Amino acid sequence: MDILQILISDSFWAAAFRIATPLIFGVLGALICEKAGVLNLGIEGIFAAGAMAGWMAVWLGAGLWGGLLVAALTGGAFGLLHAILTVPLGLSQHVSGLGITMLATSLSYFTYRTTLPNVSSPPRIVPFQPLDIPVLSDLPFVGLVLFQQTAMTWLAFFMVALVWWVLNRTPLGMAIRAVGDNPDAVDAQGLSVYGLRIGAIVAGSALMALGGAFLTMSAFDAFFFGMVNGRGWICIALVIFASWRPGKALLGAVLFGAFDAFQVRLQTEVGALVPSQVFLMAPYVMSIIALVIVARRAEYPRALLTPWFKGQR
Amino acid sequence: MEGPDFSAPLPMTNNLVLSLKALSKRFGSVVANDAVSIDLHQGEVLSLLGENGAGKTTLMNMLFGHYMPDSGTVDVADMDGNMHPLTLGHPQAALEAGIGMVHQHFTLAENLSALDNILLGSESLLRWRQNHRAARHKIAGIIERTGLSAPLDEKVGNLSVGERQRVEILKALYHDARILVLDEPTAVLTPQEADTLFENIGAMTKDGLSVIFISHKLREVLAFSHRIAVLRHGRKVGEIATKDADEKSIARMMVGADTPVNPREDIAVGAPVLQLKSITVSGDSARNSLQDANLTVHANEVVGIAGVSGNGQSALASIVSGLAGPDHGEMLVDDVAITRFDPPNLLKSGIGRIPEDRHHDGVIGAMTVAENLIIERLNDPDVQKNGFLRQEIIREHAQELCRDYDVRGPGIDAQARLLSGGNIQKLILARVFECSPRLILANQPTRGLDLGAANEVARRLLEARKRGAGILLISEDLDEVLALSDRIVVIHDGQLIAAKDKDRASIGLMMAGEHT
Amino acid sequence: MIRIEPREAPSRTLTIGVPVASALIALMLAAIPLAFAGANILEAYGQMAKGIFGSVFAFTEMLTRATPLIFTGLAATLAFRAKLWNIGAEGQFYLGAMAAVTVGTGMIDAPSYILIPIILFTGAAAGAAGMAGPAYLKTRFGADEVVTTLLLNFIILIFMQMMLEGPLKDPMGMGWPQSEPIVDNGMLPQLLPRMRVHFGLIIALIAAVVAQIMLSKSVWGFKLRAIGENAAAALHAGIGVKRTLMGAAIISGAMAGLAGVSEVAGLKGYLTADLSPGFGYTGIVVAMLAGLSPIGVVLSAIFISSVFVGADSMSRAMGVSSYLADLVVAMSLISVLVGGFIARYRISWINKGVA
Amino acid sequence: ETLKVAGIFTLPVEQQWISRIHIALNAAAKRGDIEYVYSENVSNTDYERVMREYAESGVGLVVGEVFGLERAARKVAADYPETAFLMGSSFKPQEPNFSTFDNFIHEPAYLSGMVAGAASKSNVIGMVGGYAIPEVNRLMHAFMEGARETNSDVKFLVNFIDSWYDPPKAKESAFAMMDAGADVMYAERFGVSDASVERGKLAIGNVIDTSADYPGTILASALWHMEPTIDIAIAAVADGSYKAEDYSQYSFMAKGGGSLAMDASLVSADIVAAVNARSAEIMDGSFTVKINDEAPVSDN
Ligand SMILES: Nc1ncnc2c1ncn2[C@@H]1O[C@H](COP(=O)(O)OP(=O)(O)OP(=O)(O)O)[C@@H](O)[C@H]1O
Ligand SMILES: Nc1ncnc2c1ncn2[C@@H]1O[C@H](COP(=O)(O)OP(=O)(O)OP(=O)(O)O)[C@@H](O)[C@H]1O
Ligand SMILES: [Mg+2]
Ligand SMILES: [Mg+2]
Repeated sequence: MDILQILISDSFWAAAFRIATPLIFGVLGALICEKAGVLNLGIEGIFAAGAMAGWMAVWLGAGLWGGLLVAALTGGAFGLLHAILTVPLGLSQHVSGLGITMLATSLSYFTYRTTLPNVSSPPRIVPFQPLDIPVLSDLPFVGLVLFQQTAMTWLAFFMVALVWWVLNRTPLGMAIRAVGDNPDAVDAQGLSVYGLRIGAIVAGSALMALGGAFLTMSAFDAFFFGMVNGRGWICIALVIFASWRPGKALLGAVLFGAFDAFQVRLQTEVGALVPSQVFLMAPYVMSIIALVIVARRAEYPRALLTPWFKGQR
Repeated sequence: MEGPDFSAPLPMTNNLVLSLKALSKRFGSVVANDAVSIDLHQGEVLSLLGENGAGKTTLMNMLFGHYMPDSGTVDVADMDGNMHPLTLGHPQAALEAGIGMVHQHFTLAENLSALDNILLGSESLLRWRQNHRAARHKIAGIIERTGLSAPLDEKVGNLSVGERQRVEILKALYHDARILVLDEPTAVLTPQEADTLFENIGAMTKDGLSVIFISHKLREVLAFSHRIAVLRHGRKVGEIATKDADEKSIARMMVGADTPVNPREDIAVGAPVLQLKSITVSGDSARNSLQDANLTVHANEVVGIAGVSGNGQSALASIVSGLAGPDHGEMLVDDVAITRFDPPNLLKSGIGRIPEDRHHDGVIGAMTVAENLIIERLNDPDVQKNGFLRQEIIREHAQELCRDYDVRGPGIDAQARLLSGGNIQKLILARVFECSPRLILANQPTRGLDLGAANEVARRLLEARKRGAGILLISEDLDEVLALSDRIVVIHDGQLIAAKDKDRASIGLMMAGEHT
Repeated sequence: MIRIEPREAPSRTLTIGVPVASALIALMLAAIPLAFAGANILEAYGQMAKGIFGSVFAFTEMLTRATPLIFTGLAATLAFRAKLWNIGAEGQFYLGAMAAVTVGTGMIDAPSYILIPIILFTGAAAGAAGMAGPAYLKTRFGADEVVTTLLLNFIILIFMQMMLEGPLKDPMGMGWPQSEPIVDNGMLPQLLPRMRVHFGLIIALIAAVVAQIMLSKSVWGFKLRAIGENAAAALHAGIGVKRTLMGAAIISGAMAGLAGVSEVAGLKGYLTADLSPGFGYTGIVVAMLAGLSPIGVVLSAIFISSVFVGADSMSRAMGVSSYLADLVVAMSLISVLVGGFIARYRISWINKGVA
Repeated sequence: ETLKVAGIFTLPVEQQWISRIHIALNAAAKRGDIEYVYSENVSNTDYERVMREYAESGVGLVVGEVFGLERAARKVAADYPETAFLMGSSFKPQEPNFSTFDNFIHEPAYLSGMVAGAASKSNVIGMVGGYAIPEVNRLMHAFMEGARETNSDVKFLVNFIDSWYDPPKAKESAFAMMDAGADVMYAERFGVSDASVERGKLAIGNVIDTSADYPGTILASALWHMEPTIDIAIAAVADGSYKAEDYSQYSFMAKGGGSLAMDASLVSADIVAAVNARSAEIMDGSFTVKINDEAPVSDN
């Protein structure tokens, strides 16, 4: 297979979308938080918590959708903690975020280990299966690329559309964007800055947790330590790459997925000639290059990282 | 449009619509408001006066729910004219009671369109889509009634300050305000714009709107209000019907003493200190462009640049302060052509700058007053030795400057952000004048300052002129330009046109782009 | 409605009492997972104290673990003061370590007093280069440094693995991807016999003091703070913003690089791909806990290290999962953060409605 | 008093290599031979401290891996001559108390390769590894040798995912190889067998036996049994005869440290016979599987 053949093969693009799915959830979650003016570096830990909680809920009998709900609630809970620390208390968003990552990760691991002390390989669940929609999934190319993905990939697509709609077409979205630009504007119109920000962080964190849950409930069927493996951090990078737009977030995630899928294929093709690490690096290098190209046009939420206190100037 | 007659007293039979009762507020040790009571009647325009820091904004912020009063109550009339106590501390409650507020500092989200800013908070957050059509219809009605228009679909970030000001007002009116609070609404408007605004507002008062407006410009206070209330050091020190007031009496009420008038001596101008020759800057918009601009400023001369903001002033200021270079043309300081446009180089060639946005470009709020005073001369051996700051000398120097320039505040070791706007401006003046610059670029030097502070700035500028400096004064306040300048140049659409004489009306027309 | 106001002058009891109280609260929080795991809580606390102060060994171990955190904490402090968000200390750490093993494993034959400075310098330079890149991309193209430094962490880590399987690989390492050991002349001296604490700690302390003095007393520090607080005003006042930013980036990267040098030349002796258990990221926490004060970084590094070492040791003594250590660190971090807030601000509840 | 044994592992105990030690120690504890405690996910920086803490607390035998800190670990062992250390290591034992072991299951890996080579119809076998370290490399090479014995045309695709624990990523790597024609997968990491199940391909297990989780997919697995090593060490410590020794041999098939698990229902009878014959030769020492620690690369 030469490079071109790889790029036009349906299995390659199917892989790209699969790899992209958790990133889509994560980048949307991070985007919502940042649109409201709060950086959420808790994402890496929230991924782990979502992966652990969702999987464990299914294993305990909650069912797949029940598991997703549990994952989202878990993510939302950590989001709430981050929100309380950074919004009314106005503490450093960097530290709080990294603290949440530490807390969520270690709590998930500790809980897992304490609940299942004597397993040498974790119990497995029956994960989401590829949808196999009649007719559509038999279509050439798109059949495999899109219609044989699991329900979670479609949920991710739906979330992109939903988040786009909410942010651009609804009063709530306007309020969220405004609170990330100038909280005084929101306050002066009688809306609650705290309420909007806390709500956005909780919702965003719940989405992030779904990204984690994808790893244990769709991409794989069990929880492992360290399996998040930096995916959360990638999302933080992708948000900026996406200039805080949901559509571009989808694009960025799929692009990253494509880089990764391509990297694996190239490694097996020409792995003998080039050290494997060169391929592993590729997606990150490409992301930086892409960022440098789009950087000038990025439009920051102006109030990002700036806490706001009522009655203070 | 026919305005209301401010010379006639408002019939006292008009209903009371708002009553502030003994509102008090402290911030730490500062008593911002001390038992202030004010009444407002239907259709009345009340203007609230006071020096910087007198407590005007604080009072209005309590009315609107931004601040929670320490004590006191507010009663507001409902649609039927019955007075009810207002729930304090909640902007939402104030909005529902029909109070609209235009804040001293814009409260607009720059990433949203003007329309979305206006709509913000007016629709239920649970709606699945905005109702733009109904909103446009309603806004069109307001625009028709008031003559205030703004580009609704443009992002606020792309609007000029004047346009933003109008969006702010539309926003308040959109919420069906029956009581409108305007905190220094004209600080960034041209005289014509200000006049139009007040005429429009006057027209609305005939429909029952009641207005409180805060301003430092006595001219408009006298022309466009029924009643004047004055605050000093947080206390209400007087109330007077506008028809009984004049500039002098109000000033005395505000300051507690007569304010001196700045003497402006005639001096022969010296050699040119600044020459712009065919300078062209092609910015991303007219606001940031200059076309073939020629200008000379001599020693002992004040050249005033009059114009509506957004006509190229910022491009001009950027060039002269070295933040950007021109695309074409030449700039000479003392007959030496400038080749490198960067702030340190222009500082070295003797240009002192008073920036337009003093909080953003003028001071570093989180650093101390003393530190802000030396920020432009870090390489000076007086200030540093072997790369280390000479703290003792710096502090002494700061003490001295603060005394000389009357910079008042919590002291030289306090953060500069704690100073009031007027004192920040004095800090910048001290820093600039201390280096005895050949040329002073004074960009909107008195914007938002009270009478006393503005007088002080003017006095210092005239003093520098007398000493031999050339002064390039950029201001939207035509009265200020007229009062201080030896020559006036009008800026419009990136072009500089010399005014023939100091005639208010004809310059006003030139500012609007009509050549005579 | 909740009202938050800065305290005018925080009282002495508050400034001392609150950190102590928040540390105690953190310990109380730790009781929850301990109880969940079925351990005797009082005994656990005793074991934790023993793990930090129980012996000279325990105490020096705590200092050993604090050493790289002081460096990475300083790296974050110096960059963050200029509002340059360097999240890449982890990568710069490894660049420093790689440089150290490149020059320190026999390439140069020199006595200690020459070789050690060379190793320190190259390590610092490599770390500096690792941050200069993102700073350049930021000043030249406006590329956000949070992203570039974050992504560079991955790139550098992978690059290092490539080096460890290539040019840097120890031929005597039995195929394991690790570098050759640093020659004896290149190793930082131990401070106490039989203890791991090494000269890197002294360098870290000196670096903290120097950083403190430079920040508060030098023109360079002045410029750094100025651009961090208000870059527009600094630019207007004639401060070379880009230059200062590059300077901050270089010093910050150098500090992170020194962390790597100190770990490899002070402690481990050779480089493996798992030299750092996240020192770069923890450095950010250390710096922010210290309120971006260099001297404060020393204290907060010691705090974080104590909690970790103590809780880790306790988890073993109590037979509880060792993931407890990270959990207790995270909980302490959050309570200290909140505690610091309470010391600085007055929080009061005011009832709704008419006052 | 029962012997106290401590395990110190740099990764979680689910990791395949570590799980074999953990299981053997747990089994000994269950029998009542020892009292077993462990610390997992100990970073290299902390490892030395943990070793000392256990040694100080009176543990009789410390088991773990010191690949990342050979020198430091040996220093600790020298400081505590009363404590026995049994460590996964690439180097020689050190007198008087530091013994070494490693997963020398290249023999069953070779046998599993024979099964794989015969099973591949496309003549392409995919191998997904974590990191290219000797412990992984030697098994891959042995496996490849075995495959070439039964199928001289076979080609190998090799991929390292740079993580011990990222099953989704391992799965993607496996899918990529299947796209490139692989029909038998060498499942060094979790996730690879799952990919085989989803695509209806075959897989060869490694170190642990997961065939029950993937019925019909795992043809054979090269298994590592740490029980001989652990039990011998425990006995030696208990009777005071413990000394520095190379325990590697106890991972060999002949000592019961390695074995092949084969699903006879999926492998043709003649291959089963060939494998059994080879197995017997290995056991009696007439056939030696070469040890090659170099990083394997894809054939092209
Ligand atoms: N949020 C606040 N925190 C602390 N002090 C405040 C705050 N708001 C106002 N103050 C204090 O209240 C006093 C009154 O300020 P205010 O803004 O009401 O003055 P003002 O009359 O509006 O002045 P200006 O004419 O310049 O707008 C100030 O001197 C200041 O000390
Ligand atoms: N955040 C704050 N915290 C404490 N005191 C403040 C704060 N902001 C302002 N002040 C106080 O407010 C006083 C006046 O501030 P204020 O902003 O009202 O001045 P101003 O003249 O109205 O400026 P401007 O015209 O630019 O609004 C200062 O002397 C300072 O003590
Ligand atoms: Mg004010
Ligand atoms: Mg005011």
